[in-house]
Amino acid sequence: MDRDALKAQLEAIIYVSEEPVTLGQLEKALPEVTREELRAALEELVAAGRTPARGLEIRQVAGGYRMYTKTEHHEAVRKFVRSQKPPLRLSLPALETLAVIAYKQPVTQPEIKAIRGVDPESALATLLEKGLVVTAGRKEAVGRPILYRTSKEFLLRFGLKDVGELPTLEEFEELARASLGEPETSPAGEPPSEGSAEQTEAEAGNA
Amino acid sequence: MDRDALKAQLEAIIYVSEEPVTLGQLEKALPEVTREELRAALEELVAAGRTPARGLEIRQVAGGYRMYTKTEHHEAVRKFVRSQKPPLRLSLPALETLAVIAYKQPVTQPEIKAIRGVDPESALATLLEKGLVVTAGRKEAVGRPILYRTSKEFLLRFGLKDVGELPTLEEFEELARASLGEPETSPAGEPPSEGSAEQTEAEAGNA
Amino acid sequence: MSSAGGAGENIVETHPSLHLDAYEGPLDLLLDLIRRQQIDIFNIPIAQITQQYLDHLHKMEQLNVEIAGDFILMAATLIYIKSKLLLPPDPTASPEEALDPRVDLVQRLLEHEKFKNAAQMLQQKQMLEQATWSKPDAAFAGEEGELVVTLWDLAKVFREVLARPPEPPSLEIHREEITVAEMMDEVRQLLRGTDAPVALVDLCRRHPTRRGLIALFLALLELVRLEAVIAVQSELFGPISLRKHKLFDVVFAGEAATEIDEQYN
Repeated sequence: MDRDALKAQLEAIIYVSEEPVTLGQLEKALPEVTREELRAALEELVAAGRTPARGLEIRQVAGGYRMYTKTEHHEAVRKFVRSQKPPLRLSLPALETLAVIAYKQPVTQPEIKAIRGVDPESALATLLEKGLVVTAGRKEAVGRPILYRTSKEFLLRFGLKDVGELPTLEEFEELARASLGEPETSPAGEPPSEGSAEQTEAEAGNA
Repeated sequence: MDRDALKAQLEAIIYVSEEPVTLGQLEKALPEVTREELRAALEELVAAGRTPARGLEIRQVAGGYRMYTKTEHHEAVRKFVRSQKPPLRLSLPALETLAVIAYKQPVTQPEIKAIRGVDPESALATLLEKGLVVTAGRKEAVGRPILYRTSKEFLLRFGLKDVGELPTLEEFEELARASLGEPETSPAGEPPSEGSAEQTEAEAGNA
Repeated sequence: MSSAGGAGENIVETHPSLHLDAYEGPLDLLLDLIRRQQIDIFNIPIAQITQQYLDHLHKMEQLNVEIAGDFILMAATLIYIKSKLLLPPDPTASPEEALDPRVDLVQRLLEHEKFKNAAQMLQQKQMLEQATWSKPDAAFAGEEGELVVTLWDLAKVFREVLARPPEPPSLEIHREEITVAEMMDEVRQLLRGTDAPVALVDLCRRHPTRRGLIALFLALLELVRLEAVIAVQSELFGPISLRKHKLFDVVFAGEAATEIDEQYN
């Protein structure tokens, strides 16, 4: 393997590794390369990171090599990351609560609880905080409980013009049934979709 | 900011970002840099990745820029990846349904069925479940059927800049014809088949 | 037209052996028949292809494979095209009607094939993509069990919530504060989707506390009075069960439950 190819390979390996990569690990992974070659290539990689046009550098740390962004760009990086709208991530309890609100709105906390069987209090707080749900006055009932409905942000996030565009349960029922009844004809041994496993877990955590 | 510093900063930002970084996001984060400067710097970054001594490259995918290891190192890299992305296994029916959606989007279930000759229910459910396909409102037609389109996840999983990067269907037609040495039926330059007309219609309905 | 006749008796000998269950639909089967025999798709020998197609359906029947309606419909289409080709051209027909009856089918087959090719291309792209890594993938693995959410997830989750069996009563759950209105709502949830009777005993078990039972009793009295629910006992001292009554929907459409609740507060 020529020096360039080796450097490229090392760079790729250090990039994907979560932990600092040690010389020993690299020797094992690339048995056709000598320790000296490795060391020399790594040194060149480290040096290459020092050029001003590079925003990443490889540093020796904790007995191994690891990739870092350069300190001088931290401010820019931090600013950028902070300005990002991360993809919508919700825990399963929050998702369940959101689903109930979306389909039953406007709805009160006791009503959500009755449907979910679990008090939605903390999930509601999350949804309110993320701006996916807003309050919609009070219900004319005992205790005048607060009503909740989905927000404009909710519509934006899910690409809906209005809540009328939500798929009806019947529509998805058919699809879901088809996917359950008819096992995928894909190569056998496909594990059950990660979704359901995660779910069970989250549910357990939720109890 | 000089070109080198800008490139370094962009590299650092792209490295830390979870999602492909769009030009628009960069413009907002770096207001002192013009769009042209950004574009030029990004192009140089992309080009720099192509040199043999680099194991990482910056690619345009799903509407933004993202850092990847190069394909040629995947053997060596695989040993070091802790969290592998779960392999995307799709059955042939699911893949074909995905192809129809990718090319005809936004498209309804009956429209998919017309093309495939089979009800795509179960395939559609799989694609929705895997997040490769998302709903896109409803078509202004009888029954207001749900429209489907491909997701960002689809672009990411298939390494596409955008759906426009897909080869045209006419190219596939020629491919099929060439392989069989069949005579051209339609005069060259004929507008694409009814497919695209349908699409326009669906798009209009969606608006 | 000539193709409709005996174009290829010799090909029938080399009848392609096909795996019947491998076909996802009639277009798939038809396209495979044509491609395997290297038949010119723009000049399909309809008689021959129709025969082969029907043979396959017969085989499927023999194997007790359930033949989808789509396959039958295609058989009918093929036979129709065949018969049209056998007729002499109608001199009075408009130019449109005089078109080769195979044209529509060919268009559909070509369209279908295009997408089959596109699917293969996608698969190749995906395999290539799988050979590269982007670092923040690690983050996608789900921080603290959180999910990236689509509309599909939302609808699916809602279905699951609705389908979830009510939780069995547990000592930790304090249901004492349950109100009559909530209890009425619970009865409504229970009976809403079904006309089947629900055993009163089961309902009572869900509310083992004194206050819960009282609220349940009051709620049931009201519901029976309003004719939303009927209590049935098939024999003396037999089990009592509850069923929807004629005013079920009417009562629950209004605010009756809350009004009643207020009386008890």
